[in-house]
Amino acid sequence: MNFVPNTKKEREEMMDFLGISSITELFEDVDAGIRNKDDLKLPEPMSEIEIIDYLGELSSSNHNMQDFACFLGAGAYYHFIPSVVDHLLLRGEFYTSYTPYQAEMSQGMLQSIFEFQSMICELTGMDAANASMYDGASALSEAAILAAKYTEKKSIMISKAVHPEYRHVLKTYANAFGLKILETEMENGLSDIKDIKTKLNDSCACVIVQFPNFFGNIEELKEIGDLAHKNDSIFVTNVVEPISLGLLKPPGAFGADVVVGEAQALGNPLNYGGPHLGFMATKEEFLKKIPGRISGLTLDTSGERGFILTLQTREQHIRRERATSNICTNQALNALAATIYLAVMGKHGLKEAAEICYQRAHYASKKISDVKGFEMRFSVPFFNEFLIECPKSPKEINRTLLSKNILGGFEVGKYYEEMENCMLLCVTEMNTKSQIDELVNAIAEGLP
Amino acid sequence: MNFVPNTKKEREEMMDFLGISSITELFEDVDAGIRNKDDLKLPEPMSEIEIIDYLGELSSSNHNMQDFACFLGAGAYYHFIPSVVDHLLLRGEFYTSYTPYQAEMSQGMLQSIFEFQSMICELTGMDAANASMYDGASALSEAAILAAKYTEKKSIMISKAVHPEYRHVLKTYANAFGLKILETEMENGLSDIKDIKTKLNDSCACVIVQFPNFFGNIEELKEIGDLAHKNDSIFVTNVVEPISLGLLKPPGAFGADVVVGEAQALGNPLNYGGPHLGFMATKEEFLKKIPGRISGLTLDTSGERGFILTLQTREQHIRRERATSNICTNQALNALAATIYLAVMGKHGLKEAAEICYQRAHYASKKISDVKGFEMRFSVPFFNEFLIECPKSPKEINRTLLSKNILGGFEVGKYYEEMENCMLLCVTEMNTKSQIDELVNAIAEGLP
Amino acid sequence: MKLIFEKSVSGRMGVTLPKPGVPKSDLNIPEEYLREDLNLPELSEIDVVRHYTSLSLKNFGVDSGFYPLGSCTMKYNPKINESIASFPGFRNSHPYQPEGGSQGALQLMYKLSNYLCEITGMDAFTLQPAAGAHGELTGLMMAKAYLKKKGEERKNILIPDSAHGTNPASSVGCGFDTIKIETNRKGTVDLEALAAAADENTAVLMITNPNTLGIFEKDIVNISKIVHSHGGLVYLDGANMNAMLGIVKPRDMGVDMMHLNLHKTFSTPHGGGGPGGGPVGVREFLKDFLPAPIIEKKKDKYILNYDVTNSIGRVKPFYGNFGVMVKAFTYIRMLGSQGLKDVAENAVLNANYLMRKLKEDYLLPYDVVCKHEFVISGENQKKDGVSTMDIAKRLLDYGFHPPTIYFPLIVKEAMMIEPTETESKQTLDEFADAMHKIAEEAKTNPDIVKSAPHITPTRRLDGVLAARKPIVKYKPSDSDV
Amino acid sequence: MKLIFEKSVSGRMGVTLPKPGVPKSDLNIPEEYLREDLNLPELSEIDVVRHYTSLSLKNFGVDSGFYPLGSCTMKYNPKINESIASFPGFRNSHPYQPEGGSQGALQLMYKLSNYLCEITGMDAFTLQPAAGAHGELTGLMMAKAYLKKKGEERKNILIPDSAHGTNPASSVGCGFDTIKIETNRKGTVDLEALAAAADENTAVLMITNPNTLGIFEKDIVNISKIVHSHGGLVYLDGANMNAMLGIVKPRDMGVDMMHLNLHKTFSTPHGGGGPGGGPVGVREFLKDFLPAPIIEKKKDKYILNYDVTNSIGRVKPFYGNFGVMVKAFTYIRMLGSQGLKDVAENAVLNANYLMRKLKEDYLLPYDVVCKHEFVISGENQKKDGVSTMDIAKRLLDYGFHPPTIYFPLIVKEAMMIEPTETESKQTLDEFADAMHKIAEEAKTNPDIVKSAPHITPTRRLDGVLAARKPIVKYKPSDSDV
Ligand SMILES: Cc1ncc(COP(=O)(O)O)c(C=O)c1O
Ligand SMILES: Cc1ncc(COP(=O)(O)O)c(C=O)c1O
Repeated sequence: MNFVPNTKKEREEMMDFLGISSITELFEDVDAGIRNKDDLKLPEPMSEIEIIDYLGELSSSNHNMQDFACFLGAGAYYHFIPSVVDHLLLRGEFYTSYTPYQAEMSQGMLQSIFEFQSMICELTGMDAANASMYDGASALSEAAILAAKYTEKKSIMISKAVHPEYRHVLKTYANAFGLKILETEMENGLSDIKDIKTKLNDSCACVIVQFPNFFGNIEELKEIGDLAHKNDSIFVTNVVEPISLGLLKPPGAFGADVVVGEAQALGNPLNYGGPHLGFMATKEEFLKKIPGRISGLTLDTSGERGFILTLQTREQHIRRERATSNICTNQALNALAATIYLAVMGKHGLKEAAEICYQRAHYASKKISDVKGFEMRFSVPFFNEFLIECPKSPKEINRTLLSKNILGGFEVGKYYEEMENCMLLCVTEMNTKSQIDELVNAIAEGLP
Repeated sequence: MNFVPNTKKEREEMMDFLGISSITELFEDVDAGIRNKDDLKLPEPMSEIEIIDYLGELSSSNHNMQDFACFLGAGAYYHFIPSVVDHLLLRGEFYTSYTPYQAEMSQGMLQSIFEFQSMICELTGMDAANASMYDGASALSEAAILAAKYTEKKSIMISKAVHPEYRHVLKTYANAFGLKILETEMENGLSDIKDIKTKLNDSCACVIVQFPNFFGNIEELKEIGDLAHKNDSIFVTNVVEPISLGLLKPPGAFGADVVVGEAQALGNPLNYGGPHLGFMATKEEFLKKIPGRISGLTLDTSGERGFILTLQTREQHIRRERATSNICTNQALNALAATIYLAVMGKHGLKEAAEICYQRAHYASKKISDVKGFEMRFSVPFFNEFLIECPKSPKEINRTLLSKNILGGFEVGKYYEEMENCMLLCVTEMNTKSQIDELVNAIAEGLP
Repeated sequence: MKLIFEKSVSGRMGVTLPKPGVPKSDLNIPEEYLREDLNLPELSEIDVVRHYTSLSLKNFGVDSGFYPLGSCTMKYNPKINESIASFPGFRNSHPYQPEGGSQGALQLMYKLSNYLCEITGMDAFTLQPAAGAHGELTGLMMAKAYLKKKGEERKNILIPDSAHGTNPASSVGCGFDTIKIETNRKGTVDLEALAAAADENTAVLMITNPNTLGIFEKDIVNISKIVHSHGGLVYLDGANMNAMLGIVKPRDMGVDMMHLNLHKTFSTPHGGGGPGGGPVGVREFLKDFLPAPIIEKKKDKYILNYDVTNSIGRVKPFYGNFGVMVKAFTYIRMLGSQGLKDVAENAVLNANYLMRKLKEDYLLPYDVVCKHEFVISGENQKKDGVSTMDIAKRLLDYGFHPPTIYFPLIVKEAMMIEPTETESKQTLDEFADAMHKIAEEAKTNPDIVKSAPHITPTRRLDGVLAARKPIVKYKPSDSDV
Repeated sequence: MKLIFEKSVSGRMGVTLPKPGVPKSDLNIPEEYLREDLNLPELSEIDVVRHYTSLSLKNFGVDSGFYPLGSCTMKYNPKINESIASFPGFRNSHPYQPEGGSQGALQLMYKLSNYLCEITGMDAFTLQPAAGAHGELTGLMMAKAYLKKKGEERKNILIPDSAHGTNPASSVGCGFDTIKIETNRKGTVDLEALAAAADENTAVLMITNPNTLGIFEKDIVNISKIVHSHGGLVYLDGANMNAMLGIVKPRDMGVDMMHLNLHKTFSTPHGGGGPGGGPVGVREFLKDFLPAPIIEKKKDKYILNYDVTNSIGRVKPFYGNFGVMVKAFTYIRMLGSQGLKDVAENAVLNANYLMRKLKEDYLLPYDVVCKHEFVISGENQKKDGVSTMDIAKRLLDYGFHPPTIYFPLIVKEAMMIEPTETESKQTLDEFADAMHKIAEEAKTNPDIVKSAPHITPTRRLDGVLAARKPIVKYKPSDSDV
């Protein structure tokens, strides 16, 4: 199969029109010396029947959260996705279109992007948002760059309670962009305010914390924001589990200047890590510094409301080396999923989902803490993730759990040496009480 | 969840407008004596998360052909369905619409029905077809009724080589409609022409055979049709595995007056037996006798081509007791699936599929016949189903096969006592050579 | 728009299939049985996708907007139904696979029957019938078999004149004669007419309640008594059950047998005309006549019982439109008892609200409280030369699907409007607005109504031409009609 | 059309969720951290379905029709890709689940990398980058790290003036300076200009081949030599690889590193602007600089190797846009070697055919054989006062998506047209027809072009207003702008 509609006859007609007798003639500008001599060494082509078989099997050899009680989160969340989301996403007019350059033919995407921006602003308490970013980590990195450019400072202060892989990505970007990273310590599962205070200096373009942080804990945004502002640094808040914003006050209410993050949790499947959905929202004053697409409201020649990509002079295709960012293709369809998700969940649904997550997570944390040898590592308010200190290696525990079709928590020792015996558990509305009880039993069983 | 959008406030506004203070007032015409006193005794309502869990489990407790090598046919076929079919079927404009009574707003369904009719005519070699029937069996029964009305005769001659459950349904209909069934015998897996000749008489409204017949064998349509016509009976051919028509001459070419059948094989999933897709096609002269919807070509007021439900005076909503049939809701979406399927398979695809079915079935039949004790019961040309005589009970063999994830053939003894040791195997393009080889091995293994 | 055939290009391919992969056998089919040509279209996948995408854009469904087609209960079809029906164990299960591997399906059907019994008060259901009309036929076949068993040769089926066309069509199909019962001025069955018609020849009364005027037959208990007193059976056309869910059980109305339309009341999508589901429920004494097989529970196993003493036999191969049952099951389990009652209440509230609004401009022939639907008449507008057909076509310009028109037959210029519970007050208000505007237009600018529709993909289509010179399949020469 | 917010009705619900079902804990979150209000819309499921269904009808995709947006390779997206990407083991697998339970995903990524190596001649690929521009950044970061490791402080990136905007934007992002290389009259890199610009300060040449004029840089081998001779690296922007599949491997052009756009060349849908995939391939000597983790095969197991000596570090959490990779993998495996070559050949044939047809009415600034796309200019029409923007808008009326316009910047009134191989001759002819008609209209009735579009859901939108007074989120008061 090559998905080429033209038949031999049609090709011949076209060649006649061009006055050539073989398509090869169209490649004469490619030096014979470099042209492929052999066929590509690829497996034999497959028909649709065969590929379904083949990839069906490959897919089956992967864990699939539907078959497990999943307590794994740590930046990728197994939440409920109302079936209406996928039904609408699969409309060809959406997913086979591209960036809405031609506004009059793309009002569907443009309006939905505008709605996405509005919802993100509402969730985060910000004034403006873009159409999406690759993921939470690149959004965070772009926020750091924005801050550095805006303040003309070179240091990025970031808490160790921010998702480790986000910090890795930030480091990669910072290396390239010539920025310096200043990591701040933690204290009882929260960003250590004293350390922030100590380390803050004139070179700090921004202060970045995560809310809830990597350990599910609710950072003291107000205090941190005030410190940042007092230092003339931009206060950036990273949100990776946005369902929490159904329950928590938006970062904007604590003075965040820029809120970035990952919105996979909103209507997007896990997809083994991607595509997920980065977002960036800012206060009004940063509007013209935002990277990426922005849909804006305008009028047409007959005075009717419509939407169009706006402030494009920020972007690479106009401004080239002076663009705010190089981003072009983004995560539009994932943003559409989030938009539809938030529309159908609505005000009540999102609040309720957050409440269920909270309640079930706290039930789980209590029950697990009741098991001898297991202890909550921190004693601060958390949302739906919590760190448990285990009496033996989390790896071993996870292996036992797996044999009972339970996917245990994230082994944080991978990224935090000092927490080698700790496991980060995540509970969502997908985890029933009986799943939690089974988890607790399974954990208790394995003990001496 | 009740899927009711109106809020309490809106309901109150509406009640105010109506001058009532409770919805119950709208039910005062329902005698209090018969009104439900108690709530319905139904299980507690489930949220979407819960119902997915619950029915996901129920679904898993069912065999699913994807997990098996399936050699079961006998009127319901596991064929390839190009994924494009379902993608298009899931467009809400199609599946949430109803019968296209309002032509100007329903050109999508009307044109696709017209295309369906045309494709069915092409496949069967007929002049006219309707928009669909419930299934092959009701189509066959309606054909019998049509013949009886048309000829004003009361006997329906039908071959025992027609699908037994179709004959059961026909019997049920015949009882009600006051028709007499005359079953004719088989000879070496084909309708016994001598028996037909002997039994044909003045009262025979029609002669019905299946092509290929229930045993996969290719009936001698020409001879049977000639006999029917010589007797002034209508010649009805039933097609249950229409993929065969990619390879076989259409019944119309042998003089069939009416071709009915089941088109599930064309793009429709098994669905544990339904919804499937009945069809009826006839020669021109029966056009005004056809039951059900028909889409016809016409013009609009500006002279443009369009489609509209036509010849509605045949139908129950106009003609009531004098209608050609009582059918109203039919299998429109299944017909659309078949239409899209045939469009994407096209001339070459259908031929090729038929060829693969034929080749693999014949390979399988040969290999199995090579196993000691197993024999082809008949020695006549067949398409992709064939009857194997087994050295021990087919039930037992099937049990062994099942343990190896092979779904064996249909145990025809259920309906044909004299064939108690026989198994009807079906091979399609979904059965790879290695599946067939495994089947043969598994069969051989179980032998002494 | 071109037909798919007209887009065909010789040699074009839409799929690739695997190689047969087995040693090639010679075709042992006689030459004269082999097909020579097969004029199916030749297209690539992109052609097919664009063609049917475009066709969908010329179609209107509940997902597109308000669809108050009376008698059809065009309610919203929750997307979860579609997702669940396509679970592989449902979608890809073979009807002849072993019972042991079909426990999920059998359990679902068994339970669904029980839920329907609870909702209607009936004692047993068959899920075989594929649609309402199929259910009617099944029910009447059972009635016939039952009477025959009793040795009675009753010939008549009494049918109110407001009944759906399938009722008389099913009756004669079963070899019965039909007797029309008149509707009285209140829009319900005329008791006297019924009493006069009912006699020892009465096999069955087929009644629809609420009837097709949307009015509840408040004398239903008496009606049933009259029929029963003559030894007849009461058959309920349950297509309008949406208004009655959780409110009243047909059994308590005196009904002996009935069908339900899964594709109406239980929100399985209408699919552009089907598939549907028309389960038939009966009282205990008719149970033995149900089509075989029936699903039973034996210990912890669900089984198919083919041994039904007086069974009329099968009405369908296999077990019915299982895929449709999955959706109805999902719906019932998501709503539960209270949810179903909400459905009925809100359907009735919506209908009454809209009826009252439209009454300002249109004749309301039966001005009583309605149930799930109501019938207005375009007779006022007819005086200005604007017919109900014109009004319907004009509604297309306003972006609404028109009501059912010219039915029931007993109302002149009828418009039968069923808003359903899944529509909001806003939508009803918008529709009422459009209807009001059309009523105004009928007075001030009747031509714009008579020449409607104006903004649909085609202008008004000529039904007479289509019937006079029927073209019902593609022939290359017709393509430029 | 109303915004989803404007359809909200207080108290309306779109979902039900399960009860928490656990003993209730008191909220231990400080009061001042609890949300007071959340002004998300309140809607029912039917509202949401209708809203986004309507919005989709105001959008145009490849499934709707011809979409010759140059540089974007808007080819047909086979539906099977979507089906397979939603297999539960792909869709619902967690990036942190154990490696043992991720063998399917890891194997797929491992093999996909190998296929990409074979197609391009590169020695290793990272699949992390989420899009082309992300790939560019990744590649340049590696170049930077590589040069640094070698102790070289090269500052310059040479970029032809026809390059895509992401090239310079990525370069400065990485702290490089850019030097523009002029295009000669044949539409290719001016060798002399290149020779003049390349020196010991040259870090990288970023070249696109075929370039954005759709012309193959026939001097590519020399070009690479020049850059290499100064110790610079050659980076290929592989966004236009569609024209080269199976024809020539970038490695053989002298390329050291490159990215591919899975969402262009490998037919994963563009999703209205994403998600994409921008894998980066490098030659052996750069392998150590790839972002970690990389996927390796150890005996029969696929593993994630985090230990990459000189790795620039992660550019993405987890492993990249896996769902997109599944689609690209499916595509490559369905096409195979011959199928991929067919793609390139037919893409080039289609482009040349269309170019020649349009040349009759439009200025063709570089009149040479093109590859996957070509650029024409509206300068002739401009003389009649009709701009390229006008022509683009007028195409909407003819039902086509316009080409990319005003790019590349070196062509005045540019229209960049990429038909792709999945379009048929008929479609190209129809498009050429429309373009011809517009050219005629520009002469005889320019106003109809200048005031276009006429039949789209909105008329021409005011971009200046949008930028001058930016409104980028819903506020109740703006709703009636
Ligand atoms: C009142 C009534 N009875 C019977 C039927 C027939 O049902 P079906 O179309 O499912 O055969 C219908 C629907 O069309 C109906 O509205
Ligand atoms: C030539 C070229 N280079 C780079 C890019 C950037 O790719 P992406 O949009 O995936 O970031 C594009 C596409 O827009 C392109 O056409």
